[in-house]
Amino acid sequence: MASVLGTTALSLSDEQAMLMEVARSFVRDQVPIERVREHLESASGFDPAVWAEMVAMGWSGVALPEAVGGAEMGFGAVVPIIEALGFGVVGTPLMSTILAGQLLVDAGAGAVDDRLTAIASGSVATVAFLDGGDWGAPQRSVVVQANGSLSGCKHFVGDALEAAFFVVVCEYEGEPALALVDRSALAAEALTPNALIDLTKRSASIDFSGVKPEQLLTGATVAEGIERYRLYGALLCATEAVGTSHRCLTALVDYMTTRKQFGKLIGSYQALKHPTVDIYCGVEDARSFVYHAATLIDRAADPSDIEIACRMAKASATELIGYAGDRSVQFHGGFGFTWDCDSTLFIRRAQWTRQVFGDAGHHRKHLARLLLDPVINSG
Amino acid sequence: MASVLGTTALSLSDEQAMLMEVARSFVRDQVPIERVREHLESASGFDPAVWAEMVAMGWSGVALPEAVGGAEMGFGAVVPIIEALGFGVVGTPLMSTILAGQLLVDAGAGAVDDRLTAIASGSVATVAFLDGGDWGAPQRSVVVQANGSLSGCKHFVGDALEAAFFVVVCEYEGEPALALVDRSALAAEALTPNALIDLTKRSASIDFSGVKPEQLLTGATVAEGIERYRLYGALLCATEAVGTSHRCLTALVDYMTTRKQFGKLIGSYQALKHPTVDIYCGVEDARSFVYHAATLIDRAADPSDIEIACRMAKASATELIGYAGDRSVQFHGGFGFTWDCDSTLFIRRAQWTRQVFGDAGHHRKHLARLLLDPVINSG
Amino acid sequence: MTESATELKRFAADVDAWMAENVPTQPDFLLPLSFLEVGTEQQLDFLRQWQRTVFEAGFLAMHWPTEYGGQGADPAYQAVVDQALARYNAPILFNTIGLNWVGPLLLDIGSHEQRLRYIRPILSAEEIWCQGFSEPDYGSDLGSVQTRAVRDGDDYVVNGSKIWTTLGNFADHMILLARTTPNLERKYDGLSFFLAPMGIAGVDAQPIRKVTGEYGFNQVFFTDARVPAGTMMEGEGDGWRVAMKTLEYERGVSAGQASGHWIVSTQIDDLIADLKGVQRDGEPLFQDPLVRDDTVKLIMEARAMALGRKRMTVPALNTDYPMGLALSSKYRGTEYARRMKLFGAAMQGGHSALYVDDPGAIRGGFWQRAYFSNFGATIGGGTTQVQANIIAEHVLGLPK
Amino acid sequence: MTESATELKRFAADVDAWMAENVPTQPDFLLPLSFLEVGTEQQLDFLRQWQRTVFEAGFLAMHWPTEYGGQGADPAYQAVVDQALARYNAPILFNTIGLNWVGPLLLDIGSHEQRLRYIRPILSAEEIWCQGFSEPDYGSDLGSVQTRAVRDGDDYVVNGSKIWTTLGNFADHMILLARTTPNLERKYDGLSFFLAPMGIAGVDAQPIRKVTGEYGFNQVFFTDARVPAGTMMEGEGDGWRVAMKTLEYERGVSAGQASGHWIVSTQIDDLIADLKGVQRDGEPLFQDPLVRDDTVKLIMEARAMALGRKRMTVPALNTDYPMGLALSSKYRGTEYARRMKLFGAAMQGGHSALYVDDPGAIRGGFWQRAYFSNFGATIGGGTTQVQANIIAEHVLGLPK
Repeated sequence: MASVLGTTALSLSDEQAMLMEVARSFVRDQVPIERVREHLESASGFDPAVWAEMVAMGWSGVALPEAVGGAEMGFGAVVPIIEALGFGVVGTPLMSTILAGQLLVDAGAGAVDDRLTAIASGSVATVAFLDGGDWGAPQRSVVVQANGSLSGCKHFVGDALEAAFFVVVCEYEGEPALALVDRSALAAEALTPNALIDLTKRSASIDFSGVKPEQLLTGATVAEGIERYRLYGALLCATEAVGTSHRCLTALVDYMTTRKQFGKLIGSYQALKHPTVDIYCGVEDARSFVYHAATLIDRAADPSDIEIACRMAKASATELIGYAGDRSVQFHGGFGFTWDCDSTLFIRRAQWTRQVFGDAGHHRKHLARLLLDPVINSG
Repeated sequence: MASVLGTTALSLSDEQAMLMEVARSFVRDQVPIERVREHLESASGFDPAVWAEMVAMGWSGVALPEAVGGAEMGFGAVVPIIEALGFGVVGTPLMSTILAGQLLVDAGAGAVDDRLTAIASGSVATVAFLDGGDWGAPQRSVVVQANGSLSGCKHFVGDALEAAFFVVVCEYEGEPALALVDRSALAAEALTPNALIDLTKRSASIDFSGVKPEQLLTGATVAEGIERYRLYGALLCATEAVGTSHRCLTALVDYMTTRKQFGKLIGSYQALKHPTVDIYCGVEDARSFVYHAATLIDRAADPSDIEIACRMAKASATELIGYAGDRSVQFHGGFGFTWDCDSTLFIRRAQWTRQVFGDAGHHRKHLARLLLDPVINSG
Repeated sequence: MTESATELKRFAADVDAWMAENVPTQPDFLLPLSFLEVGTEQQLDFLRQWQRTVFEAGFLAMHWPTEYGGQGADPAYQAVVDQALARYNAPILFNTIGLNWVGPLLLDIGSHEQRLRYIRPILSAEEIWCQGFSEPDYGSDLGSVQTRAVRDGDDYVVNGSKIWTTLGNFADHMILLARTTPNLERKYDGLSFFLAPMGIAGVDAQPIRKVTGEYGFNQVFFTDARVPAGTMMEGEGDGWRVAMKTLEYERGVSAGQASGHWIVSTQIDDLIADLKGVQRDGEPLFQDPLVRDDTVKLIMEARAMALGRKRMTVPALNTDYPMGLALSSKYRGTEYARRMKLFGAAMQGGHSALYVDDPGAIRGGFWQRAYFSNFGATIGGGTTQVQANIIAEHVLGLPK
Repeated sequence: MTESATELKRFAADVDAWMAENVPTQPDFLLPLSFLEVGTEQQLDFLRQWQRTVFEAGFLAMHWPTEYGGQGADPAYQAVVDQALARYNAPILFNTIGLNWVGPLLLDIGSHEQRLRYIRPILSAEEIWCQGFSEPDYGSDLGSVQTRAVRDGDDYVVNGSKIWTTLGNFADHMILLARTTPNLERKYDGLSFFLAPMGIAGVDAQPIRKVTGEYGFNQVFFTDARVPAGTMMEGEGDGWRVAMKTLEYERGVSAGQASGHWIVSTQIDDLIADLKGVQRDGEPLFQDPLVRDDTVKLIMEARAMALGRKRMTVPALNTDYPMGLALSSKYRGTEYARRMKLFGAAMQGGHSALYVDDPGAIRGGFWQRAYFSNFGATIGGGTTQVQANIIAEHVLGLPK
């Protein structure tokens, strides 16, 4: 009987290591947190120049096939980039775009190359996924009607205002399908932007009723692609959260080694010191899970191993950033409670990260199914 | 709609206050922990002289009707006594005997006065309840057969070796029943003593097969009595655990205010200090729940209020003593790891307390039913 | 039922009727969740009007002497009012520094003249009060106050800066802790306590934006501000003692507050009501066994604290740690509130990502905002970590 | 597959076959869960025989030089053996102080003569070693060692007492940290390190009973015991440095241990297998959603630690906190084990109340005993709380 502890595959290719180096330098040199703050209350939430540079470095196409202008480095190559952006708390449509591209690759089987080419050259894309607030629901309430047009709304569509086109998860003749909708097909009033808690993120509700998709993807690859989208999305959000939590840790350590109270550096009080150690351990754990998943994905490993790894990554990173953000506000004391303290960014990111692609409890429920049921049913 | 926070009834009668004073003095003066330790590895686990004194003070009959020689002070009067014994980590058959007596009062309706009289004058009694290890199961596997004799075993029967008679929870014609079995009706080999983790406690498995009960109680009061037995048992174990946890706290504080490491009293380290504060808060909480339940029981309050209070008491005290016992060993350092440190008694008591009458998760599951279902089903 | 109980019951009915009639509906702007977050003139005007209404109805400071504006009744009457205010979800009574700390302090150790001068305007909200204890470099460490007050004729000339000054930009007076004698061996002996006016030259309040996105705190700068010597409470060097007395009111160790309704009451009941409709993994949220377990834990914690308050009134159950329940109440209550509000914010699925400006947010983003806002309580007035030290040292006798 | 990989695979097969043949069945007495709990002669004889068997089969210290009794192979070979020992649930290799700390220390800084004299008897278990660092009044605080060693001719005369001395009552030698120069300004400079014989006059080991009810620790009293000066490692005053080196082996920061099989391996898999049959509230334990959630948390934690060990071998993923994963491994591992074992002990319903002597106990009370026993690991060798300080200070750079 196999151990529930499973595989410990974990490696980093030279290409990934290089991307990590480049992405870290880019964030450090080009997107200091002050630059991020300038866009917190703008419509897009990011600096177009920063996005342009990221596209120029090929990041939107890093996992796409060479045939469409991508670098074909595997999905695992996305991870060090997203981690670095997380460290910078940088808000851009990269994650939405990469996930939309990957979903098209997984489900589209060559029929969508023009769209992928557009993504590789910097077109913003996004998946319209959620029917409501429940990440655990099937998300099939938007239906392709007999006349070929859609009916229904999607919610919390990431980067919707910036997107050039939408991959809409819907139902066609009782089966899951993907409808491709160009931004130009939507009336302005079809989009209702959200006011999100994470000021670096943007999303909107979209009413697709009456919209005729320009293309419809159906078949077995679509259902599989959507399941993978849930996992890849979880992984990237986990990855981003690892980066942000790590940033949060460094900010906390900086403060604790400079701020004094009652005549001592606050970092010398065990009431602050030991929880900070637990944040550190959490960063290491979640980071291991993320690179573990990245390793398995590119090895085309057993799908259930990939699923386990992605879910562990999200469950772990979600708990981590929730704890780190919360403690960061608390341990910064009065300053932590102010807008000017970067803890504000961390704790707000934590609230966004928790729910997106399902929270820790949701993933552990699935992990119990994957890990325990085979063992306890084995007599 | 009523608040889920419910009633906050909590009072202490002058009689209860007096009993508390007496019981505390008795434990302090007559049963120091060294005296408890002398009996840890004996067959009975307690000093018969101590038991005799407790009987002489009327404790076995404190809640029994005056008609059978009891003090008729209400079940809430038992609480300060058991709490004091818990503080002393004193092992005697008092809890088993009181619970058996109360079950007979609740279910027996006057037909068992001779047994109650015996209890009031110091006869040890106990309830044979568990069919196996599952406190959440119905416990109906011992059956009264057509010939009037019993079939089946009971497990973890408290103080079985000392008991003069047994109240056996069983089934008669498909309904719950109580069989009264005198010790003399059991062959010596019918009892198999347990080796318990709590060295102040004793129990045994008993094979009742072929034994003819001398009396059989049936009817609606039996089913109700058994449900109340589960709750009263939970309450008394919680009460005892409050006492033991309080003792554990005082022992920990004593050590932390005398032991030095790295040149400082260990009680000055926040890593030890703050968890100790949480133990303190836990003692206060669990104690409030226990006296809350004791208050409601004697007011003949709404049965669901009593059930909620008893379950909260057990859930709270179980978590408390588990944490307190564990931290007590750890915070005593090397000495905590030795047999001679009283932490040994606390952590072993914690393991026993956790499971008996159901652990915290078991009770919270029932509390969710009691507290949440009415609200969420109210439209 | 005794006569007084009958009377109290009749009073409760009157209060109920009054509330039904007079509690204003929610305006079209956010109201503060507590007195710590009054950030706009609009909020201030609304709350000032509301407090005056309650005062004029005779429902504020029920147990304070009538000669100073109270009603001379038993404290039980104020409790009835406060419970009704919470039940009717009434706006807070926001002049809290005045109502709950300055008022009790003046009634305790103030002169008859001081009481006459200050108390009624506190109750009517004509004069707003703020507190000047914390300083930028010494949050919880009041013994190290650096703001200097130097005697010059009939005034003290004050220089320095105070921070986390709730209502500081709106206040008419500040209870100010300043150093009148520097470099003493016992640094506590060099402090004095003033009922300082804010409308004088050299006092400048700068609003601070909070993690919630709102305002409410200030940094107050003193630059050669001339505070009249007559505003000093007790004598020079008595400041520490007076400040500690004030903190007892803040920590709720002493009673005497004009009203307990300084924060929007948030109960686990509200959480259940607000989140009943949420779907989780295709089922109602409160069918999820883990959510149920966590909710029960929160309910138990709330009931334990309520029972603890009740138990404080039963002397025989408080012999082991006589001040323990009182001294641990801030520690318990504020941390419980943080976890409960976080739970409310976290269990909304996708809606957890929304904030107060989103029309689709559950209860207007109340739980998210309340969670953030609650850090004011776990940080201000002695952080949770400092509170734990206080309990360890003063209740359990553990070493410093 | 490379040639060496093929060879290693063949070796693994050989080891497997040997284990199947040679791992003894459980005797009718309790075997220790770790080297910390060898309490009886019966256990000692059994374990001594077993270690000798493994050594003679050539499966111990695979990577140590052949001239001292090792096999001169790559460390990967020992890892293969250790994994097989765990897989076959083999009795532990109990002479751990010798195998894992003294051996590597001698190979590192010992003389050729010392290596020849001590290493082979360590491997064959002819000579048992114990460690004399901790003292009754100074558990984790080695700098404060009080045991005195005074030079007198060719000996040092030792007086004082050591505590928590695992195997102390059976040992032939002790690595002893003693104070040769008192009252130095830097107290660390007054310590020296001996390979002290135990069989000399004036050494008395008193067994200490543990929370588990078993033995294994001792307090060792020195009364004018004459330890030969030639057993000193390095020079007088070098003791602190040598002891710190030894602790690096203990903390697993440096490799070089003769075998990692010093503790009965306890995995969450064992927990699931042992508790599969338990009923909870009328259903199988692992159908309970809360139990499932807790179990998944434990599985994740175990996998995270395993991944962390793997990640130590990927330099590009260790640039931020280069020593972090290694320095936190004791902190993580021992606390995880405590919680996991407690969970195993707690989730048995009524059977949780049974202890090792009860024939009805699940797996002979393994989980209850393992939980208690595990405190040796969270207390010994620097408590969890001290470990957290080490990580905070040495990995994160937080102040002392």
